[in-house]
Amino acid sequence: MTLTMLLIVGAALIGTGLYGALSQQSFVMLMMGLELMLNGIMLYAVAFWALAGHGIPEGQLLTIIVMAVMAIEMAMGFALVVAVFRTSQADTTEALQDLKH
Amino acid sequence: MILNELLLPIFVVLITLILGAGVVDYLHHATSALGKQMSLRRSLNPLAPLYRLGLALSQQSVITEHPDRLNLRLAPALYFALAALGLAVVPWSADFIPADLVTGMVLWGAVEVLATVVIFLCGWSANAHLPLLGAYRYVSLGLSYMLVSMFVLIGVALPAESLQLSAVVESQREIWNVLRQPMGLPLFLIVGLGLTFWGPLDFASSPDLDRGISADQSGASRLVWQLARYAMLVAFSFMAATVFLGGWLGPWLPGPLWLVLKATLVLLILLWMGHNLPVMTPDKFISVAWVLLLPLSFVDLIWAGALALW
Amino acid sequence: MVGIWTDITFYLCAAIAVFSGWRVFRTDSMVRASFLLLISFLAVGVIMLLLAAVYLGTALFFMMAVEMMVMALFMVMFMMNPAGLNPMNMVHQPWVAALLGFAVFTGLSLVAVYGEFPANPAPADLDPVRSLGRELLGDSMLVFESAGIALLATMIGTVVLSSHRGRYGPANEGSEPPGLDPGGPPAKSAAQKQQQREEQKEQEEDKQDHDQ
Amino acid sequence: MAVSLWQRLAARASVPVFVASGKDEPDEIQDMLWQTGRIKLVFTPRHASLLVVTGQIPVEQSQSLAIIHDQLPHPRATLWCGGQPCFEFIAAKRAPSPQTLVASAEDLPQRIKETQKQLLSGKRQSEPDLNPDRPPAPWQGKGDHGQGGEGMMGGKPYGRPMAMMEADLRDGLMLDALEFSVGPFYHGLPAGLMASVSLQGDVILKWQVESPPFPTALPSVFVRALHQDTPLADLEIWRVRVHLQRLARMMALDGLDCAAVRTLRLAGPLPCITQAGLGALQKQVGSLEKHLRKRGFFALGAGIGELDAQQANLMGGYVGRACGMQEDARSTSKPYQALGFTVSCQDKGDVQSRRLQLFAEVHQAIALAAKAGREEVMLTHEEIETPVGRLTKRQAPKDHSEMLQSLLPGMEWREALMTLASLPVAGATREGGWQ
Repeated sequence: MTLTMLLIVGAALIGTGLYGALSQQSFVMLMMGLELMLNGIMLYAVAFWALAGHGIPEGQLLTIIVMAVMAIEMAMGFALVVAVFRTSQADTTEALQDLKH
Repeated sequence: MILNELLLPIFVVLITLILGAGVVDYLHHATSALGKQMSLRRSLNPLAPLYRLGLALSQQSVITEHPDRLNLRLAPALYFALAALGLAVVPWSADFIPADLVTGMVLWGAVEVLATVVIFLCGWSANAHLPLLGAYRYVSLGLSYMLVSMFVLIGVALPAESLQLSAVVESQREIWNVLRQPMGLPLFLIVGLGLTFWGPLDFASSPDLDRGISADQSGASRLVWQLARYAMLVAFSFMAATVFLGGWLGPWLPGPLWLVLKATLVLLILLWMGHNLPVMTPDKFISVAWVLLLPLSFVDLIWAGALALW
Repeated sequence: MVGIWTDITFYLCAAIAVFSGWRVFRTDSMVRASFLLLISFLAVGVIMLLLAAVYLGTALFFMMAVEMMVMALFMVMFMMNPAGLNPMNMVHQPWVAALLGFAVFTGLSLVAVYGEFPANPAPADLDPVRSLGRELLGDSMLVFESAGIALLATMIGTVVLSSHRGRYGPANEGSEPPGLDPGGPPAKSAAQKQQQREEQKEQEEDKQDHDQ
Repeated sequence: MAVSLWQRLAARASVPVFVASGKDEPDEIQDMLWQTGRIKLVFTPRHASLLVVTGQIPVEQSQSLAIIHDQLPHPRATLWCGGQPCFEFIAAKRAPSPQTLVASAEDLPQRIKETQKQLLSGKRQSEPDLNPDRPPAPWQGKGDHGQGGEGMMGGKPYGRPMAMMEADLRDGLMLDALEFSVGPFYHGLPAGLMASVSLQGDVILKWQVESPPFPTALPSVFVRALHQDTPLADLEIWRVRVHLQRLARMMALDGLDCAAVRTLRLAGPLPCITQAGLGALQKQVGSLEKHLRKRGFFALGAGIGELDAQQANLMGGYVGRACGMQEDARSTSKPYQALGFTVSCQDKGDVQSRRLQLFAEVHQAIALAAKAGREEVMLTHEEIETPVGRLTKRQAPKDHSEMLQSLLPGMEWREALMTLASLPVAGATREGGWQ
């Protein structure tokens, strides 16, 4: 378990997440892609903290903040989905043509 | 070395859960039969759990139409594994702790939440409407008492100044948490009822849903699910005894024995509630959980914090 | 001895994390997708435990379990394919997305392999939980508390956004469902269909009466 | 195959039994089995090893019964009590299974235990499926991705229509609705009631009655009182009995099994109760009520299933009185007036007040029975207040299942079942049919 290996795993998670976020039509699946990317980022933060940062506490703090961001992202995401769904019954990105203009 | 550090803890946890599940089954049916004023000899027969085991194993295990087979098979095993995980962090004495994790309390919190996921999976994967309804109902209500559990557990960690369960037990050497934080144990027991969907909080397999998530289980598959549920009751009782009743601490008797006695006490309270309290209606429970239980758990936490500062 | 087991666990968890992360976008069922994502998170949590980030690892377990549970619930409430019984494929620009994803992976991996990072591991006697706690309620209290405030603001915003009544009346007033095909007639709800059927039936009955 | 250790152990366990009640058969048998040791009534056929059919199953329900039969796990058997077996014409071409007819209800527990022993020891073959074991629609789609139809919503993939959104009754958000049908042997509903239900989460959007519940048989004593002198005490004791049985069913629905069995134990031997026994009964019912009050049995029903005046008027009987209507056929009859009968009422009309009303009427009826028994009061009247509504020479209490269609939507599933259990939905029939 070296830093390089950890970073490659994190990179794989971020890459997969990006693929999901870009390719999925449904809002919720899109958010899953974002979450997966954040997952990779957390792995990055912890890996650097443990193996390159001499265990400074700010490294862990960063991970906590990422977790909070995830919670916020999901809560706001779902609130928006509900709001959009109420007004236009859309649950896929394609159905939201109005936002283009 | 490997024997002592790896095999013994696993052995102890599994044996406790399986024997404990048998004891739960026995006590459950015996108290129910006594409540129904059935014949005394038959209801107290110590071999009755074995008969029920035999019956379950000689019945066919039915499969619903086109289920999600993997999850259907996996869910009971995972529920049991979660119970084992929860029990593993419970200290049996000063020097025998199957898994002495620094963040034992957080792990228990994770067990509670993951149990929700597993229970949902069990109902969802059957691909039948009654189990599905039970699963949804359970999840939508379960999330409302998870918060209570967190606050209560943080309150317990405060006097110990640690998230480690051995430290929590040590902190109760002078006075047990059940006295120090009088609201903690009742609130935690409610969480336990929800975690094992037992008695008044039996939303997942309530009578009005024809036993909900268990409605389409039979034979061996139902047996495994029952076993896992009883095991979770056992794990919860041990946890409650550890964090509120002083765990293995106690005079005269050896530590592990004290722990088992206290856990049995908690178990009996849970079983009594199961037989004597009606199943709450979901609507009422939501109001109670958010309007009453959650503020109470705040008060409990503030109380614990004030005591810790003082 | 211990090192080998750590390595084996790490590679196992890494494989699980990436594989289930990929399967998230390959399954028909939204519920399965969210639980696959949960598995990916759990595997990363175990890796964090291996890295001695004890609190973060266990906290990730329960944080993500709640989050994915909520996600699964939402999925089933909204999505047309709740139980994953019907195969479906709802993607756009899959190839571009796959290419970009792969490019990002390659780029980051190259950085990981060829980049120079200080080899400065955490000291063995570090108590990560305690140090994290001191940091959260000591030097970085402001950061921590602002995260708390942000969460509070989120809670309020969420309630406002998702509630039925907005500031100017019902949130869905005058709304119309989107077309089934682009530009096509809107999808009707079952209730509307029922109403339509009944109206038709009445009309037919009227007609029959008329004929007689 | 040799009998395994498990089967030998299983033979000593309680026998799990699923009861399907048919026509003309009060739930007496079910209540009796409930109190019998070594027999365990279960709620779903999957948990049972014996199917007990009580009363006659109408031809149109026999297919539903066959489905229930096939849901029982092997080894399984069917016992018929009080009715003719109705599987022959379904299974005519398949291997005939031994039909076990039980002549009298007293024999039933014994026969159940024997049959289970035979099944487990291999002396009796497990009954084969009545319906072919294949999915109702092919599990394969035809669209681009196998989704069944063309476009996202087209077709009926795998025999299941795509879930359609419906507006939530409470806040108007469009959500998926789940449609299915329940009955006629669902234990939470009156026997025979079949409904197609549309649920959104737990909330009932639509309740369509497909077939009304089987009429319940009125105890003959009420019918007799229309024509000839009948001891008033008998009438009141039967009223206590029917009310207690109804209450027991409500308790079981709330998960209070122990209290339910206690209640049935009180109700069971009532017809041959003595004067001295009535005093003890009064006390036991009082302590039962106190026990339930402490556990929150009454408070649980508060605000659930409220009927408006019109609905309550239609239902009549104790339901009307729980709604505050001073209507009781007993108040117009001389013997009752002589005993000092006054109509007791509740004011809210929800499940709580119906539960309270039932208990109040039980107490009242015991007191009346005691007094009437001492004075040996006889009664003939053209209007009799039965436990389920008003009975005249021309009219029996009617079936009210139509009302459910407007009453239940908007309630949560649990609340709906509590409401159903507290209402006498099924019409009444005299034993042997109503003219």
